[in-house]
Amino acid sequence: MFEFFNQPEVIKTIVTIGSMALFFVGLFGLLTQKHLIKIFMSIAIMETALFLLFIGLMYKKSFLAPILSDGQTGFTNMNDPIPHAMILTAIVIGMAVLALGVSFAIEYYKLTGKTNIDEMTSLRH
Amino acid sequence: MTGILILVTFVGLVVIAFASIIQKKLADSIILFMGVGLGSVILFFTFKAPDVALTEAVIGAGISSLIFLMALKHLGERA
Amino acid sequence: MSFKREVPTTVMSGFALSGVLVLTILNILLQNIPTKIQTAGDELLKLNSSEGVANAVTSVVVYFRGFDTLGEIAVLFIASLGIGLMLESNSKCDIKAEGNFMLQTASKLLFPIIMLFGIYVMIYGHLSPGGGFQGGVIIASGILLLLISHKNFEVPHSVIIWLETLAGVSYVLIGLIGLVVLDKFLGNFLPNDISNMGLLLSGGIIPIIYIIVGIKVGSEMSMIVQNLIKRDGDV
Amino acid sequence: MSSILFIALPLLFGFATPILSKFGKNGVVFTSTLMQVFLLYLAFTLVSNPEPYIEIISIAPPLGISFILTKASLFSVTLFTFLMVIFSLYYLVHRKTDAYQNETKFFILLNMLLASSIGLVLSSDIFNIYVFFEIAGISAYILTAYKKTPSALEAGLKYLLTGAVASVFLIFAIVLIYINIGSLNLAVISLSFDTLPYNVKVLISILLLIGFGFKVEIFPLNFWVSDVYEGSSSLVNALFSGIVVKAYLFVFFHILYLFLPSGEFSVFLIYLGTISMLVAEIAGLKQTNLKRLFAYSSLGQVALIFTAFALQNTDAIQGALFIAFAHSIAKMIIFLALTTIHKEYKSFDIEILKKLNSPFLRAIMLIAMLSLLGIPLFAGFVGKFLVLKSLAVEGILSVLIIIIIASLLEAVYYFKLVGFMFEKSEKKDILKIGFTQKLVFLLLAVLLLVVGMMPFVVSNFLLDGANVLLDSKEFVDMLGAK
Repeated sequence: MFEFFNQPEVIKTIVTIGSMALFFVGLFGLLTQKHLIKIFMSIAIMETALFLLFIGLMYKKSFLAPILSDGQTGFTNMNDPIPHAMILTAIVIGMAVLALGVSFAIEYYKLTGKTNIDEMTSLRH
Repeated sequence: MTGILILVTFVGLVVIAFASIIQKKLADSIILFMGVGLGSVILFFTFKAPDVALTEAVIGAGISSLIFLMALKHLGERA
Repeated sequence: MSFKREVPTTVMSGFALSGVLVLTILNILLQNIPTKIQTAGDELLKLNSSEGVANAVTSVVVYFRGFDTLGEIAVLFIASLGIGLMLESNSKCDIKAEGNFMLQTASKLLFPIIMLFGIYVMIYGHLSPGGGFQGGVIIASGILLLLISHKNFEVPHSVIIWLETLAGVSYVLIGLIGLVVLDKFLGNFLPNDISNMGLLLSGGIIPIIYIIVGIKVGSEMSMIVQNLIKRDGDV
Repeated sequence: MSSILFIALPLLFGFATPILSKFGKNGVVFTSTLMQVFLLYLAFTLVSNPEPYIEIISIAPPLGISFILTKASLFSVTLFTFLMVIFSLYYLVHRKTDAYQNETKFFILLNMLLASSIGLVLSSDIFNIYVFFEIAGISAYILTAYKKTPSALEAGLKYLLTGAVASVFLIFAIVLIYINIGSLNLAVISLSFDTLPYNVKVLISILLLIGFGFKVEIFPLNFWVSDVYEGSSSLVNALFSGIVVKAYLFVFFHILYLFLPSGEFSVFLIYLGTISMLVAEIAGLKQTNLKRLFAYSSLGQVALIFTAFALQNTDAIQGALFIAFAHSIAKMIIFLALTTIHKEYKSFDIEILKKLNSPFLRAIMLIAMLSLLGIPLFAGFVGKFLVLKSLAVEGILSVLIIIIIASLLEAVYYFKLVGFMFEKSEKKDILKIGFTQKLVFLLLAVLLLVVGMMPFVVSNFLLDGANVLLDSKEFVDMLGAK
């Protein structure tokens, strides 16, 4: 019974549906939440979903991690390293933007006492 | 086993993420968000991406949660 | 969490809207699950044997796609600059609570181990999972431990500035040396023999750059962490 | 000669600044300006002898990252460097009386903005473009919130949130591209993009449009723009509408021409741009804040450039490059002039122009506004004329009419401003402007006039640029993709 879930197509389907469900959760949060921190959290969840989609769809079950370890002679039968490198970069960039946004939010709260985006209206005329 | 593990982790991940978004208390929400990071670490490891898993563990689950906790400390509990 | 809450219409419409959007995307993705294709990564794997680096992800991050990493360092650099700009408080009132005895003792015990682990992850980045980013952040988490346990501890600001400046400048300079020597920015101009694969001294400039990245990330993350924590008290 | 220097030198300078600042603030400011002048000199030497040039990073093109210098990207690089030099020269005088806090950080951000804008234009790798997209974005967010007033922070937060959402969609598009094509190189993607299933192609295009749409300020994704312009200082606005938007516009259409050379969605994009222009000009009519008013005017002009690029033929693209050039310079004049005015009168209200007592500044602003309107003899006219001509040739009359109506609406509020400026009412003391600043304004205004009266000075170069931009085959050959 477990064998059914190990087929590559089934794994890819699971990954697609699962990460899109996670993306949905993030998008839902982005559209409905009003607290600044919740919005940053939603964006982080959306990004995580995309990273999972990418790594999951490029994943080949019979292949190894792209690191040469004892007993291997060449870089064959390994998973594609480019998605790993890209996601590495994207995770760090996402974190940097998040930290910057939170610091903006902290300073904004300190000056005005607001954390809700619906209250950010001083620039509307 | 791999397929089942991926399936179960994804289901858990989506449930935790949804709970984290709709939670009224910000503190609960942040703790659940850490769970999202942790779940994705498991998945990255299953997908044979140890580098990404390590990065997600220290940054996605570690530093991001710290940033949110600090925000909670400064911004207060009103969600 | 009570389930009997009134659900506002905005939430309902947001749910419906994002649901429709994601279902559309999901439908397209499921219809076109990619079959096996020849990717650029597979060719890089073949090329990778000539660089003498055991961890293919490291050689992609630092060498083949090295400019992304330079950009990423720049992103962290300006983000840390921006956070410092936002959160620097004019009034220094650090009435932080002192960590209790347990925390202080444990932090003394753990700090060297965390540092050692961070440096290990950083230096062995071209041989095993890990590298500059992860090692740098681990070191920053060690600093975080000291910050929460010791009231008077502060990251030595001038040392951090020197470290991050030297690291950033030498990264670009290594790239420019590659441009002069090999006519390729970030070219690998140091000996990178395949026979040394798996040794600590292998891979030419790759481990050097990853250590530079680690120093830069470590110092910037430490500053970010300190800036976020030090604003305690003045609430 | 190497195009990488345009990115490496500002980055190097940015990284080194924390130590340089130990030797004094003036040192940082002057070194930065000198470096930018050197880059401008480099750009001019390249312009005098333009040859397509490919710069390899680490590894040869189809696999690695590379930078491509064609006439089109050289135009953008020169324009950005020139505007940044002008900005620095203006700031050199401005800082004597009204310096920014933490000036060294300000200069780091400026140089990062320059490096990333140039990187966006030159890069030939879509993930590298994403990285530069983020660097430019983050520098812009911090510059917006720099003054740390409530309104600046509010604008910064809005900018950051929209930017973060935009980058999520951009990552999504890149992920789908790599999953389906297996490469990040623009040339390889360009070759196999057409073979993708139709659904996937449309999905990727829409995701790219959303991701870049936030940044190229296209309706309905431009709700944040006027707030950001109002919240940030007018000095920084000059950079936003002069450099940042232009870089995003250039790279968006560069990618579009490569991915969809046959122009499948161009009709949709043309109407999108036209509607954006109309909406922006209508909204601009009732503004009473000068920064906000010029933000809407920027939106309108950018939408016009968007429409012209979307037409996807040589004449229109040449026109678009012309408008981009004229608009950047004119907006630089306007926002720098607003900064000078604000320093004296401490207000951005539209009524303040009545009190403005400086014949020089009034004349300069008049020239800039006339150029923005596209009056003959000014640089803006040539571009608008080319765009309208190619619209007429293509026979899309509805768009032509809407653009003319929008231009008339723009004229209404510009002439209101001109009327305010020359109205006879009690004027304040004459406004003193420093010699260097006067020189800067004069240089920009003369440039507008010279290009307007003798468009042949640059038109051939821009025509070649438009041809290169449109010719995806040549680009693919240069990158050596199979």
